[in-house]
Order: sequence, then structure tokens, then C-alpha cells
Amino acid sequence: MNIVNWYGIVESLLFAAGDEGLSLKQIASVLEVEEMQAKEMMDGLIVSLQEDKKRGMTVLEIGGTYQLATKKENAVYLKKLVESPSTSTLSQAALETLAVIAYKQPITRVEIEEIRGVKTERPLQTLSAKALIKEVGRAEGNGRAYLYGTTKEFLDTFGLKNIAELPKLPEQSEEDDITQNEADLFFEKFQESLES
Amino acid sequence: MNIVNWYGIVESLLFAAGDEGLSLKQIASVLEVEEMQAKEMMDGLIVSLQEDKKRGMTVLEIGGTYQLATKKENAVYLKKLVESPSTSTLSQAALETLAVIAYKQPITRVEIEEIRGVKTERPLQTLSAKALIKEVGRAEGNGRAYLYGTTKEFLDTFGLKNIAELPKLPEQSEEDDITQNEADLFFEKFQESLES
Amino acid sequence: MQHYNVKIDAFEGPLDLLLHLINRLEIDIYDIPVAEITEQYLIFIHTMKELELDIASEYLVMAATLLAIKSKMLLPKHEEEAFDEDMTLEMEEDPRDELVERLVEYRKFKEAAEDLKELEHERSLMYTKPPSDLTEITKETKSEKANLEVSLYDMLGALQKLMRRKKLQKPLSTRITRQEIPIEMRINEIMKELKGFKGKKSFNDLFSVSNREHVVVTFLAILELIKRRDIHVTQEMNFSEIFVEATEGI
Repeated sequence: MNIVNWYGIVESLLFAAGDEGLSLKQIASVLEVEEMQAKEMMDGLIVSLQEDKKRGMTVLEIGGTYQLATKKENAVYLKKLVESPSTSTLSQAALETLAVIAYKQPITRVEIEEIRGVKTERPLQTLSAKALIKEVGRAEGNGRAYLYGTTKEFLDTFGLKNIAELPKLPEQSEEDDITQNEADLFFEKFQESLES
Repeated sequence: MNIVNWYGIVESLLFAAGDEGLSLKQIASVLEVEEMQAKEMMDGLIVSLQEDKKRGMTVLEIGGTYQLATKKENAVYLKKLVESPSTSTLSQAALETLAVIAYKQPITRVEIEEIRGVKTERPLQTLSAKALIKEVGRAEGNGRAYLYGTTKEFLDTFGLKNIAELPKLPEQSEEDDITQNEADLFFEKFQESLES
Repeated sequence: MQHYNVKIDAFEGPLDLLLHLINRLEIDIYDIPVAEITEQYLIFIHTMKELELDIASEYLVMAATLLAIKSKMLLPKHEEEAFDEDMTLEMEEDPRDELVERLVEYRKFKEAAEDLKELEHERSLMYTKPPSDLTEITKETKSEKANLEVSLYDMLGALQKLMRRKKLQKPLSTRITRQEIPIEMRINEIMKELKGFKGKKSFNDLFSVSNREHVVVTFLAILELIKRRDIHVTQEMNFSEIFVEATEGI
């Protein structure tokens, strides 16, 4: 494999790793090269991204990990995008957060962030501003974090009589039929073992 | 601003938008160009990404929005670092039901059951919970049964630009041996039981 | 010797079962020998009964349909047809027509389901990312209530994306994941259990823990041991108890 392909592979890896980033060790292990070599390649990648006007991405090196990010100079366009008035709907982040709260309420911000794997401050603000969620109490223990729950406005917006009317999640409904699942699992694993 | 810079800006925008995707309208509005022009640029971007071996990304066009994704051919490397979801999450019953809905929408449950020859309540629940189908209206006549159709999530899950992009419904084709494997196993068992 | 469990619902319904029979018997779907297929179908139903499996009512309805078609095929031509010979060709309906039509129609979607599966796989090879957090570059949100154009499906769709993502990122995240039982460990346990036990041990006894993962791992361990020829599995007759013993002991 030559260095040209490495670039593409590393780009894919960094993209998939997201905010967690990748260490030099991880990159080296996937490319099956020495860390020294991986380091050289990353340095090359960073320079070439910075110089290439056709590229909107850059690689940040933070605390020993590399992660993809948008170029600083494009922030002005991102701002334009976010502020465009076309959003009478909720963002993906807000919808996700709302779903987590709806199904797991009452729940603290930290718990939501654990589930989503990303910071959730802003979606919570948005949802509160739209009166879809509210603080419903405080968690036990030190910190006594706010607990969030859905509102009547939420039920109205989604045409629900009450929270129990939320559709069952796939996992939940599948659990109804544990024996079926076992049979499926059996069969799946069995097929796999035949193929291997 | 020239088209070289556009590429970089659009890349930043697409990266930030993630799986929420961007519509042509949003892209055009940020770049302050006509949608036609934005479309041409996106077409150009998609081709250049596909051809450039140094790039690990591609642009998916799904249900009227564009989103960045890693290239298929790099999946093998991603697997080394992140778990691949490549095993189908849908049961055979759910897939069949989904196929009927996709090609015949809008369609009622009774009509689906007529085609499949079995009760279809559970698969419908699963598909709804996975947001792959939704109620799109009510049938005429008494009963006014719900009509089902596919969602944008459906397009995303199967990587389709739009419903028209679904593979043609096979008119007549040879039996698929692979799908028959499971059935064969059962059949052998039952044949044996006859012989004993 | 059958040393595996068979998926009890290998068929999606009576139409699926019929397609399988047609395929297996290498029959022309447009010219089904009804007597033969009916016999096979009934044998199948009978076997399911013997296995004490629940037979969905749809299967029984289809059995009745097949019997009805069979008897119609045996009946002499209707008298009316003799009256008007010109009409005969048009009037003469094959009793099998409706069934064939349903089978052909169902088969289309069964195949389409396979296409979908393939598409889903292709799509799963391409990874997308969640939207970035743009908090820092945007202003505070203004308080604006309602008039949202969102539906439950939008929310469930978002949840799907989240779950897909979680699945992908599991090994990357530092979160504590479920304890997995290594197959090799279970293999050693089973061998120890068998060696410490003179003679044959019941297959079912190996599945003492009813935890799903444990069951699957045990099953895989047994398969592996069979492959390695470390154990010997016997069954006196179909559906009777299966016994397992260490090869060494024989």
C-alpha cells in the first residue's frame, strides 16, 4: 500500500472516530506501519490539508490524539448556515436529545450526554425554549443535578395522549419474545460458524 | 469567490451538518448562488471525491439532502477500530413487510397481509419504531384503515436518493439458493423424521 | 445425528412454505401438481404437530385451500360449460390460478427483501457522523414556542441514528461494556466437566445457565469441540435426547 491510499484511509478513520480522535498508535496499527512512519504521514496530511484551498477540513492534534475539524476560516459560513431561518423543525441533535429524555425521563444532563456521546447543553436549551422539556426535580447525591422530563407541550406537538403512548422501542418489543430471539441468535451464530 | 474555495466551504458545511445532511437550498443560500449552480458544484464534488485516491470520503445523496460518508472500500480498515453494523438488524419478516410497503405505498396492513399470507402486526410495529415506515393517511371506505409509507430514514438506511431509485421489482427470477438454506435445514430434519 | 437446534420458524408463512416445496420438488410454479404438493404440505403440517410446534392459523387455512383446489381439479367439467361451447375456453378457469398468482406475487417481494438486505449492507459500509456542536459560533436561541414541523417519526429517526452510532463507537468509547464470555474459556469448562464425569452427559445439562449469551457461547463451544473431535455426540433417534462425551474416554 502506498502513501496516497494511506491518506484516504486515515481520513476515513478520523472521520469515523469523531471527537474521540485517534492516537498515533491506533493509526499505525491500522496501517500496519511504525509509529514514526505514521507520524510523518500525519504531518504531511496536516500540511497538505492546510495548503489545499479545495479542502474545508483540518486535523487538530489534541492531547495526543488527532481529530478532524472544519477550518477556522470557514466558521463564518457555518454561522450563516446555522442562522438561516429555514429551521422550523428541530435539529438532529435536539431530536435525539428529546428522544432520550422522552424514553428515559427523569434524566440528568450527564446521563443524556453519556448516551449520546456528545455535549448536550445547547439542545437542552433549545428544547427548554420550545417548552418541550422542563426541569422536573433534582437528582440525589452531591451535585444534585437537574432532572429533565417532557412537557404537555411535547405531548401536543407529537400528538400523544400520554407518555405511555410512545411507540415501543425495537429493543423493548423484541424482549417480549426472548425465546424467539434466542432461536434467532442461535441460528445466526450457527450459520456464521458454518461459514467460517 | 471562485469554485475552488466553494469546495472547501461546502466540505466544512457538510462536515458540520453530519447525518442531518444539507439540502441544495441550504448550500445555495450559504454560497449565495443559484440552486442550479450549487447542483453543478455538488455533482463535481461527488465525482472528484470518488476519483481521488487521497480522499477517504464520499458524498451521499439521500432524500434530497447531501451528507458526507466514508468510502465503502475503506470499511475494512474502519472495522479494525470501530464495530461494523454490517449484520442486518431487520428480521426476514420485517424486510419482507418493508419491501411490500416500499413498492406498494401507500398500503394498508390488510393489503400487506394479503400479499405475505401472514399476520404482519409485529413487523409493522418494529418498522415504525425504527422509523423506517410511517402512517401516511387513511384508506377510503369503512374502517378507514391506516395507510403506510416509507420515511426518509428508510432512504438513509438503504442508501437511496429517492423511492424511484429502488431496484426494479423482479418480475420473475430464479430461486435464490442462499435464502433457501435455512428452509432446507428444516426440511431435512422433517424429511428425516418421516423416514424414521 | 442432529446436534443443532433447528430454527422453528424457518418459513415466513404458508406461501413461503409452498414456494420452498415447489423449489425443492423442482415443480413449474405455473403448473403445480396439486395432489403432490398438497400431500407434501400436509406432511409438513403433521410434522410440525408432532414436534408440538404452534401452527399459525394461516397454515391451516392454506391446507384447506389446497384441499379445495385438489377436489375441484378432480371434479368433472361443469354442466353449463357443455351448453355453450364457444364460451368454454374463456369460462374454463383453472382452480389453481388464484394460488399461482399469489405465489408469484409473494415471490417478487421475497426477492425484493433480499435486494433491500443487500442495499442495507452496502450502506452500512459507509459511515456518517452526527452533526457538529456549533454552540460556540451561534447566538443564544430566542424563546419560541410551538408551531414545530416535527413528527414522532422525526424523533424516532433521530433515535435510530443515535443507536447506530452507539453500536459503531462501542469499542472506541471508554464506557464499560458488557462482560463477554470467551468461547475458549467455555470450551475448557466443558471439557473439564465432561472429563470429570464418567460416561455420557446429557446435552441439555451443559446449558445450565439460562443467560442468553451463556447459552450461545456454550453452543458455539460445543460446535468447536465437535470440529476439533474432542467430544463425541450421539443421539439414538431423531428428537431423542442428545448425549455428549469426551473423545478421550471412549
